[in-house]
Amino acid sequence: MKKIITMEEAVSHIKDGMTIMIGGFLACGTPHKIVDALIESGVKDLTIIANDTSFVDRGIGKLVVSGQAKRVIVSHIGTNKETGRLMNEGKLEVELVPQGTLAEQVRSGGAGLGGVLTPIGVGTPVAEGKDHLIIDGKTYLLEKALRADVALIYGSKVDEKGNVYYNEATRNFNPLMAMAADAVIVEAQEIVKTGALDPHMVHTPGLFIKYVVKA
Amino acid sequence: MKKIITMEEAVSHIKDGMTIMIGGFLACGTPHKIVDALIESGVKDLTIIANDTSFVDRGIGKLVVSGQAKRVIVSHIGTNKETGRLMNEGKLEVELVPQGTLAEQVRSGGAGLGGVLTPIGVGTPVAEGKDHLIIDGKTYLLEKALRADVALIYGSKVDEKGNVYYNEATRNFNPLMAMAADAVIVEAQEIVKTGALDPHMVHTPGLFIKYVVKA
Amino acid sequence: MDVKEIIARRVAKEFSDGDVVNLGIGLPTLVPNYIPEGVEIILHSENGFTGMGPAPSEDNIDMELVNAGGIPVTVIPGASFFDSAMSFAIIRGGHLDATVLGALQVDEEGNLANWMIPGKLVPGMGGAMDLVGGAKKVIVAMTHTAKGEIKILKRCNLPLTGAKKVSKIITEMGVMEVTPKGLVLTEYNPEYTVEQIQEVTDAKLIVSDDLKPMI
Amino acid sequence: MDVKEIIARRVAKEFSDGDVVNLGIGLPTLVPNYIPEGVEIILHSENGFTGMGPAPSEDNIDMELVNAGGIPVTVIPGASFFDSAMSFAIIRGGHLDATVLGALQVDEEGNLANWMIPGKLVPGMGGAMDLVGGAKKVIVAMTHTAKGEIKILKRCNLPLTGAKKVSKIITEMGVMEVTPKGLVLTEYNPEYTVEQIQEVTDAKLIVSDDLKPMI
Repeated sequence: MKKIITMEEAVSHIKDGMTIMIGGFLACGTPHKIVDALIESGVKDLTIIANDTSFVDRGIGKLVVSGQAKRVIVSHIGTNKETGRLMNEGKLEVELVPQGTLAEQVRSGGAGLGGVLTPIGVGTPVAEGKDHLIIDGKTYLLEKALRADVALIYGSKVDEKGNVYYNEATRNFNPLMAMAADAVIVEAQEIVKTGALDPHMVHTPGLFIKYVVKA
Repeated sequence: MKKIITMEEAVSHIKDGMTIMIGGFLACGTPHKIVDALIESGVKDLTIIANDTSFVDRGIGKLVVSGQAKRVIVSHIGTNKETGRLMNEGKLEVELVPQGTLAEQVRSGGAGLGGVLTPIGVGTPVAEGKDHLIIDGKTYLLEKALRADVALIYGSKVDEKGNVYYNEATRNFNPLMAMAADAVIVEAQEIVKTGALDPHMVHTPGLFIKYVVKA
Repeated sequence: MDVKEIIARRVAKEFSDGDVVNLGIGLPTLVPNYIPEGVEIILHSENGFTGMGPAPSEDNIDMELVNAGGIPVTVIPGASFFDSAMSFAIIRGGHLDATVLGALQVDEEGNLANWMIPGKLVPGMGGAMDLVGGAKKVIVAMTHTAKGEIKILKRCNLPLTGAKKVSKIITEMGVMEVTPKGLVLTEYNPEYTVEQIQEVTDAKLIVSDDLKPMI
Repeated sequence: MDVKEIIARRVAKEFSDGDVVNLGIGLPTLVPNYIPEGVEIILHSENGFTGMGPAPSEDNIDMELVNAGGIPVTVIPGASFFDSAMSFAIIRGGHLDATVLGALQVDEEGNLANWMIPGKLVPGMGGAMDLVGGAKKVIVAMTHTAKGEIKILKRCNLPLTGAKKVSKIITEMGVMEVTPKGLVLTEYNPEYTVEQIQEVTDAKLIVSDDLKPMI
């Protein structure tokens, strides 16, 4: 099972209208090279699930600026003024989700769960229109699981089997998104031989990864 | 904040009638020394949440044999014939839960979630008496979050701040239980200096751990 | 060839290169011995790792590296260790290509019973409900009858492990696919006639137009 | 002392040795500079680590080790890295002793608004709803007014970040505790009279019998 592919092939898997997840937190731990290639490719009408829309000139933010996203599901857009502008002009749908809820929704999508029961957001605009469940006297929102057609993640060290190790704060949403898409592509800062990673330091088992592309 | 305590003090935190979680999978990754000390202490009427009841002469199984458990919530009792016998005699309540559901219930208890929405168990005796939710046309059981008064876990290397590293297959339920109890006591195979563990290899952050006791 | 070998050999042909597979305890653990050359499967052990390898030599036994039956094993290069939540996220999230399990009973609807005999034997479901509910392909591998008692039924009468989840049944007598029409016999062991197989099968066997010998 | 220093100094007295604390962006990040000797707090950064240390020297900047505001930081011995699901399990599971956040508005019921001004500014909630909902102690640290505009109200009129969750409000003018009776002024800055503080506060301040100077 050869998983290592070219950037050209990687990008060919993302098609107009797809829902994609992209790892990273304010551009830290984002697969920057794949994002750049997506901009080059011109793929459009994307729904992007990510922590945030980064900055106008970095990472996911570039896909907002280029107009390739029709919808974003994120926890934060404050660092990218273009996201707010396009939203106000009706050119971009923005769904804002509390960060921990977003993390659990993605994890649920990957773990075969129907959704998340969380008290976070009760009594705020986040709760509007959502099912409320009372369990043992406490109120919870039902936040549905999220999945994507493709997840684009970043790994610091990736072996030939797709096992991923994340350095420092680059981990964030990457291991969660790696579980929650029909196809997962990891941009590897470094590709190492199978066996080079200590099995205790594998943060994402290779079985989740379909393709590996060198950064 | 000194976390390292004696076995005597560790055991003093477990009182009659408490609900306790104990890590391990068929005795692999169980805090054996704490279990032995509990048997010595004679604490009784325990509700034990664990993966299984192990063997008659090892780990959690010993607490069943000694009659100190009044109830167990586990996924498997087949390797300990005393569990079945005491259950049939009405001396032990046994609640059997699918292993993945149990893992998620414990995780939910630790993560502030109200419960788990899982399709596992639908159409089987596990589903009896439980709420069924239909989400986007698919049926899920609502399995409530689990918490304990005390969690007893096993760690291979533990630093003075309580950061835990688990060797090989000893990890299992330990990191989940470390999140889901009012007090968490880790039995450390080895206690190391703060800073001796690579922060990427910490499987349970020290903030979850209240006490560390040397195995 | 003994009966177990016949079954294990045939099961081993079910996999494609790169498949991620969980093998139940007992007979299914023999399968890796017969995987054809050029096919590499990744073994998942639900107590917390991928990349399970063969049993260790006697002087290399490590009781912290055991399979879900508590038997010492090894790991191969490219392995990864994880906790029970991740292990069951793999199982329940649809990331296992196949699972191979034994059964007490299986029926023509694809229902499976293998976790309890009321009033007699209650080992618990362990991870079986998760495996049956989550794996893409559920293969039942077992002797066709149990000491003469019929196990392949029209409807299971023991409590179910999973409803309508079995894909294929492989015994020493033949291979049966679960289809919307019922059980289709696609391969048979030439030591038996189709009539002889039907005789020890309660479910009506639909003989495939393309019936082949299984050996 | 400038206003920010007054506030940060006073917030720094809120913690006990060993407390796990998450500091919001902006003013709260100044707090660690004023932690009293003998008290060690563990800083949690919601993008995925504990043990956050001070900013690095200019030649040690590592863009894979940034805080939740994207600013380069360091980690101290005893740190641990994790993914966003674990990070928010820490926050939402009640494992944070305190969080310190800024506010657009806060009110006498302990309601907090800090994530949007409809039709004007919609940065998103990021992790703020999780922090407010999950931390054991929610401390609002902010200037008493914003360019003359009153921020401490009877009732917030902006969309809420969390309902009835604030424990304490610390400004350059004083310290207010949220109680079932309303806001109790427990400390004041001797540069102001109680009347002057009330004048720029919409909520009615209940003056503690034990009112003390805050500096």
